[in-house]
Amino acid sequence: MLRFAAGRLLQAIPVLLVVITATFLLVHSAPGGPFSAEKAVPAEVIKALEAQYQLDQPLWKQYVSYLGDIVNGNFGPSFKYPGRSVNELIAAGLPITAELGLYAMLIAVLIGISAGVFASLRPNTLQDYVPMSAAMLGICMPSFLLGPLLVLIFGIYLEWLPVSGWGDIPGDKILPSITLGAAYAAYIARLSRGQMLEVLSQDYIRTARAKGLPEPLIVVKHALRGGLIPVVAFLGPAFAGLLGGSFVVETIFQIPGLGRFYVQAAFNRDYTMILGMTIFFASLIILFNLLSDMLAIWLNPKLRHGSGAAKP
Amino acid sequence: MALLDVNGLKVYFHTRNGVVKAVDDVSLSVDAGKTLAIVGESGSGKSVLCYSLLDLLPKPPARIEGGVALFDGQDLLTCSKQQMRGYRGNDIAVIFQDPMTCLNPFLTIGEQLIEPLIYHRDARYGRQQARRRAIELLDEVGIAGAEARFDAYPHEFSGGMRQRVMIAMAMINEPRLLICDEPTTALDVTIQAQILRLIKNLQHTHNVAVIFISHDLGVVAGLADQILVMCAGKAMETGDAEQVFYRPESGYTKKLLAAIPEGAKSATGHARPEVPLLKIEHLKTWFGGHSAKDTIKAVDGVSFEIRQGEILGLVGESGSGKSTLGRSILRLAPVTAGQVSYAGTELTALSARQLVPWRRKMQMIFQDPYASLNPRMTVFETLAEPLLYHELADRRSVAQQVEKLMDEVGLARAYVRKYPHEFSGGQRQRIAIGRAIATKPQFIVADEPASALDVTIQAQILELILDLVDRHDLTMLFISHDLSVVRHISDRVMVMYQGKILEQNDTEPLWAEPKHSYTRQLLEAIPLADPRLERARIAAASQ
Amino acid sequence: MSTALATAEKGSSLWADAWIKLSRNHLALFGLAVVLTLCLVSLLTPWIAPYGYEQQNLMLGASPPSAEHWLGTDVFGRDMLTRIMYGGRVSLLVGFIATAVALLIGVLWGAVAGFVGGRVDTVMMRMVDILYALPFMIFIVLLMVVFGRNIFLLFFAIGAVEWLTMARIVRGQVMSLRRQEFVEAAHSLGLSQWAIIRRHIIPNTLGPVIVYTTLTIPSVMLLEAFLSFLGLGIQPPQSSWGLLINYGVETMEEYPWLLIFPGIALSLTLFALNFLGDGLRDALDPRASKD
Amino acid sequence: MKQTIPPPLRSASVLTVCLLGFALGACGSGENRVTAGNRDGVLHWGNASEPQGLDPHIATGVPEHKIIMALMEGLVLKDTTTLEPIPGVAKRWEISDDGLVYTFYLRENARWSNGDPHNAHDYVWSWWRALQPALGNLYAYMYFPIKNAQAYYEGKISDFDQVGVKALDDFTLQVSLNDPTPYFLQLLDHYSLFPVHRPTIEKFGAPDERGTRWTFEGNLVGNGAFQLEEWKINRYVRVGRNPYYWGAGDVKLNQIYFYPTENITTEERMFRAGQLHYTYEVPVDKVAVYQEKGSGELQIYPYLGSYFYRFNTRVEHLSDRRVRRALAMAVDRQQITDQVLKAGQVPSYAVTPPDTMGYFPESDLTFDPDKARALLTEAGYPDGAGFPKTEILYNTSEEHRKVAVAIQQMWKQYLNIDVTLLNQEWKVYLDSETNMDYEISRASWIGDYVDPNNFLDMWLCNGGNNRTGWCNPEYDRLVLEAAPKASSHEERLEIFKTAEKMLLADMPVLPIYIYTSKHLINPAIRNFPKNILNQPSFKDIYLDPSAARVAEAH
Repeated sequence: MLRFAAGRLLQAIPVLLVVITATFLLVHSAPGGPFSAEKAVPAEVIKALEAQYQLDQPLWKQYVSYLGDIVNGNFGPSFKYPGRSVNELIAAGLPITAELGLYAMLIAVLIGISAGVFASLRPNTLQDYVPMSAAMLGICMPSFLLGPLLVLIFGIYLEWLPVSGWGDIPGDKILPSITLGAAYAAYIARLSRGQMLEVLSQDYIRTARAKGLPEPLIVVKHALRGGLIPVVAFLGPAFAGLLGGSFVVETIFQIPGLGRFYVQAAFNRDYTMILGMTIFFASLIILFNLLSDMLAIWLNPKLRHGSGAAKP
Repeated sequence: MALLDVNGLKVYFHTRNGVVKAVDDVSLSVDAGKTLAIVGESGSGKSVLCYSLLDLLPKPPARIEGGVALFDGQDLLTCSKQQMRGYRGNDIAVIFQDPMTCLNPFLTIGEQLIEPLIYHRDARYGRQQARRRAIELLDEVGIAGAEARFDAYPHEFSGGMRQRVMIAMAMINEPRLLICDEPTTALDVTIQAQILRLIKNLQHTHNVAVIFISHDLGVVAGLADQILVMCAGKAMETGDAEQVFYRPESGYTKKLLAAIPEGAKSATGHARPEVPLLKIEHLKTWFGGHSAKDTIKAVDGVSFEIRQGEILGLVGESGSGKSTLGRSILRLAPVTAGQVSYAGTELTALSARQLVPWRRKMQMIFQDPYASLNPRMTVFETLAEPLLYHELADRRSVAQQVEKLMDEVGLARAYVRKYPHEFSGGQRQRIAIGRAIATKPQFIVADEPASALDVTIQAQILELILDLVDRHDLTMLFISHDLSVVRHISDRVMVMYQGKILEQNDTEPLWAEPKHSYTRQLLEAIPLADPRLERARIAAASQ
Repeated sequence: MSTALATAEKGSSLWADAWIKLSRNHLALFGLAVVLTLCLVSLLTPWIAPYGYEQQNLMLGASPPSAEHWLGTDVFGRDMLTRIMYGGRVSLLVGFIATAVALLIGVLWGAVAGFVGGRVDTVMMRMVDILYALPFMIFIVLLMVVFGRNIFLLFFAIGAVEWLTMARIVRGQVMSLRRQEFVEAAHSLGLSQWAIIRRHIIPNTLGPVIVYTTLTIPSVMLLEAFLSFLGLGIQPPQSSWGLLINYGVETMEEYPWLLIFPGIALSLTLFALNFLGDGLRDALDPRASKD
Repeated sequence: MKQTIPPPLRSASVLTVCLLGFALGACGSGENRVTAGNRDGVLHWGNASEPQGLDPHIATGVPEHKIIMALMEGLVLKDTTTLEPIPGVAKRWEISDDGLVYTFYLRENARWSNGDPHNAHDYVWSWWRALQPALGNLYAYMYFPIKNAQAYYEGKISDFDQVGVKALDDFTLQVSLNDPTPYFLQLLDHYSLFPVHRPTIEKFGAPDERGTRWTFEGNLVGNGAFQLEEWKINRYVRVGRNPYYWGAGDVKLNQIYFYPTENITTEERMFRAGQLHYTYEVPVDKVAVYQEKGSGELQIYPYLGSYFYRFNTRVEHLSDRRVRRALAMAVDRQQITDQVLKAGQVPSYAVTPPDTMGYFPESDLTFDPDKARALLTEAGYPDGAGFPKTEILYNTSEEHRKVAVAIQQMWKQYLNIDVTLLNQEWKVYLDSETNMDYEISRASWIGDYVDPNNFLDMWLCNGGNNRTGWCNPEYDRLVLEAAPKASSHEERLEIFKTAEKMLLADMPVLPIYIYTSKHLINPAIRNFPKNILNQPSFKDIYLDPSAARVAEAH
């Protein structure tokens, strides 16, 4: 297992390097610089600014010095927010996005698995169709629609929950978490239903029944573990999706998270910020894919203990 | 009064295509301490019958249409779910066929073992007590180091050991009725003998009634007091063991008995020159592993010859490397070292592209006719593919050739547009054989081609293979774990164990005078389809 | 195939079979009918639309459904029914073509990676990782500038994003398929790798691929809205369902019909596709019982 | 692994229950932010976006402007209604008769927010800093009326003593100008001319170093009515009373929260849910709703900003002024403002908004489709025939899209020409416009100070903001030379009128409408100024809880 993790982390290095290089080239070739503005900027000001951020150097020199900085864990200064370093901005947004992502993931996992399991117990009945149709809608309901809908219902009309913010007003974390988690809950529901159907038809479930175990115990103890494996494997990519999707939710709910920084940076051509965030997100995605793979392995005793050498 | 008395049981499956009468008016009874064997081929309804007693069938589509099943005076078919749960794993326990799939791979065997105790005896057993009891029982079914292995997962056990765990699990609540659903079918012959012995012993010590389901008359010969023969949901014959074996009344029973492969290969008549077609030298196929520890030496330095026109039998138990050897010869498995020469050509030295013309000459028949056919290709597509690919036929003549192939393997031409799943196992194996001979090969590796089939079908397939070998002058490596089958079909036999060949000889001499003790052991473990002989054999073996 | 085959009894192909099975599945038929109707309406829109899609009536402004405008009008007084009909043309076109692109790349990529395995697999999947990690927005902006804007670029951009997940799914399937005996049998027949992938591997991944495809089409339609919003893609006064929904969300309290009707159109398509997809999956799987 | 429930499941569920419990637990406390704020004198202000920085010599955006106005103060303030100069740090001032020398007398009781004394030398140093090229001050041109300031900034002279600013003593500052500049006093209320606290700046870096940490939470020292208390990135900036402020006794608010409300739809919902006192913007489609409601929350008033389209006069068919004028005449502005924008915007037929320091532009431009068609025919496109492919470029925004869609349709209807629309992301759009890579482009100009000069000097031949390719030396002469030398205000305005007429005759720009500022304002806010610069005076604002209650009852 350790070797597996180490190997994957080693593979991550070239991946990250390509990501850095590609992003570097992308942002520098994107039209519009970080300092362009509606009111014409005098040439001397542009020159002064470019000198300050070393943008007047040849591209390869910038690239090399940037790589050097990254190795030292320094993502450089933000162009858009003078005086703030990219590290500082990431540090400001990360806890919030992480918390949002965590809640969303928990909601997705809890609701998704319960709905999926529930539906799988009586396939092709109402108990199956209702949650699965809801899941279909959930998958395709864009958060830019779901978010405002929830806000209008629970925030404006019922006045149960705040319409925006994060940690400012009690209860303001609920709607964003649901909005972000909904699509994943739906996906997980479909996934776990399918897998549960498969697992419930396995011989060992019949064995459990033949032992006279109560049905709920069979579902929870015997079936769920196997049913969870694809869900766990999905969590890694889902997390990547969550990070990508968090920006919409953060914008709707006025949440000071990383997603908003990222999009602002892209719009502002804040080169260092874009690069820093990309590297950071890419590392996170790689890490979470690894974690979810390791979790899937750990859940499967065969892979956990086994030498791994399968029968030919 | 019998412990279990089933009368006029009818179980139908209601599908949209109509009603399938899986069990149609079957009656039986078992007494405490006695064994009832239910024998029948796949689809005969023998498993459905037993599952219906414990309400283990999926409903729908299954429905019980009639009959009573009195267990200790209580009708199992009409009792409440709660009552049924009380019987399951408590008064009535089941041992299933495949220990690989019937144990939950995600839970330790200990956890699975103690479940019946904890969830039945109304918490009379605490976890610790249950654990002690389970370890005791593991000991009893012959698992060494039971204490330590309690916390192991199923995959850490071999097939035979898992089946022992299953047995322990079934016995843990001291049931009064034990249903064994083909408990040894998935096991090697030597292990099968041990498991059968174990069940018999347990039955005696605990005075349990046993229903033993099997497709193999040989297996039940030494075990059964009573035998029920089933076919297509109906009871064909019921009686005590000796009567069924020695004085069968039903024609079906007679057919079953006749289909048991026995005796040596009938002489084909023409003598053959001993020309080697294939020469295998120091062949090694090792798998996996960055370190020596992880390496599996599936085939470990094997040398032999296959002579033109012969059927060379290769026997061995699961994991002996016999399948890998077959695949290595065809270069379907990566060869680590050694040479395979085919009619003087060094196959191991050829590139994949260079190999293509040789592929045509060497084909393979696989064990599992369900997995070896592409489910999305019709019979026609499956058979036409090799013909077209090797340009043995063009688009115009291919249909004709496919039909010829179908004639040859005994399939009705009308089936040409059907998909594999629409066929029975035997028919599928015919398709697979048809595909193998489509390229007009000289050499075929047949990897357990008949093992997954019912005994009567098996006989037909073996007949077909012998016929084709004869007709097309084929050379064949015939791999099987079943010694009777190998004896029935092979000219020469090799015995393989742990990647090495222990012994090779012409068939009859090997049977008569096995040189290696392992070979002897194998031969002795073969169950005989004769109650008296079998009982005597078991008695001898247990001493 | 050949005429000789026709003589063989019960001459039916996978597709003919599938059609027979599909025609017995009422939900799938319903889905098919809806999809076909939508396609037909889209084709005929220029002739049957009640108004011109750019025809404004600023004095009327946004008005709820009425006898003249069955689905109401938007803030420019443009007929919503017409706009939805025209929007459907764009959305369906984008949905189908972009999904087809994603399908083609994703299935091939995943199949090759999963089948060949080893180092090739590692490299190919790491490339997928890289694409996953690249900043999509910047990528889009750059595309927009480098290539100018046209609808085919839109297909490309969407396809370029959506194929990644498809590739992963297919790879997973293929990894388990390639150990199956029928693949080994194909090897032993001497078939080339490519022939095995094409004939034996890909057809057997159809099930999950079809299901994922039916989920991809609607999400592609929404992605199109996002891209059009950023300026890559279609430009006003043209519209698409995604864009209509996007605008509808902004005014969902004031003019709910601007959200509801495009929403219904999209959901209807989504469910129809889903039913059709499930039906197709079953129909194309000979193993699924013929009941 | 002997447990009944697999451990990952169990720990996950325990965690979930805890977390959800925590998140849900404190839900539904009765009082909202605005009600609490009304009681405690805390103002919640929608401020559009996260401030890039609060250095007055670097900042450029309106959101930064608002916060800086609370934290700092110039020599002169503006009356919030009339925009007339009123005393700020300077308690009074004298202007020489030729209008070239200003002498400011500073308050002796002015203090920095850390208690340091605040005097005339601070101005000299601050202005010196603001003119350092390395600092990258985009508003350096605001100093150019001052004698030699431009020369110093452009490096033509290196001795700052030659620049026209002198501290005669601690509390007297003298400023000399190049030309009489009637709007000079106004400039002093612009944050680019605000003083900064030298010790703080030097503590965190060189005076001309960009992006030091001197403006951050805990560091910033200002001279305004409020001081910086907290700055949570992308969440809020909080300011509180500055006890050292010279007028501290008159400041009524205790605290102000500035929220970066990027999404105006969200902002409106926040307002409705009682989370904001004031919104930076109002979504177009909400205007009618609030107007109908008649609660007085919606406030619309004119804004010193002009919305127009640029023509790229280097594109062949647009180089013909007849074509440009035909296009301009075929735009029904009234319909755009009444039916599309609906928020009191004023149709405009000239670039400069009317009543800019008493200036009313004269324009012969009208909505006249017949004449437009005639002009187009004259230019060689009868009934739009053969009119080349033309595209309107706009940056991605709902409002711009709406206007473009309406104009596209008008040109189709009145001139029978097809134009296409193209929206681009902001920076791409800027790039296209600056590089003249467009045909017709959406644009706007918001006045920095109230004077026609601010709207007219952008069309100079080499003006950085021209971007149309239009050039008229006579126009340059009028704006650059004639106007500053004008002997009276009236004469100056006449010169501007002549210049603007020249501009409109050639029509390199297509005026569309004059902006309004629209906000949702909680009824509790008192002393809220309505001026064309949309400039609040935070020290005068106060909150009246009773007014909010009345409104609620209403």
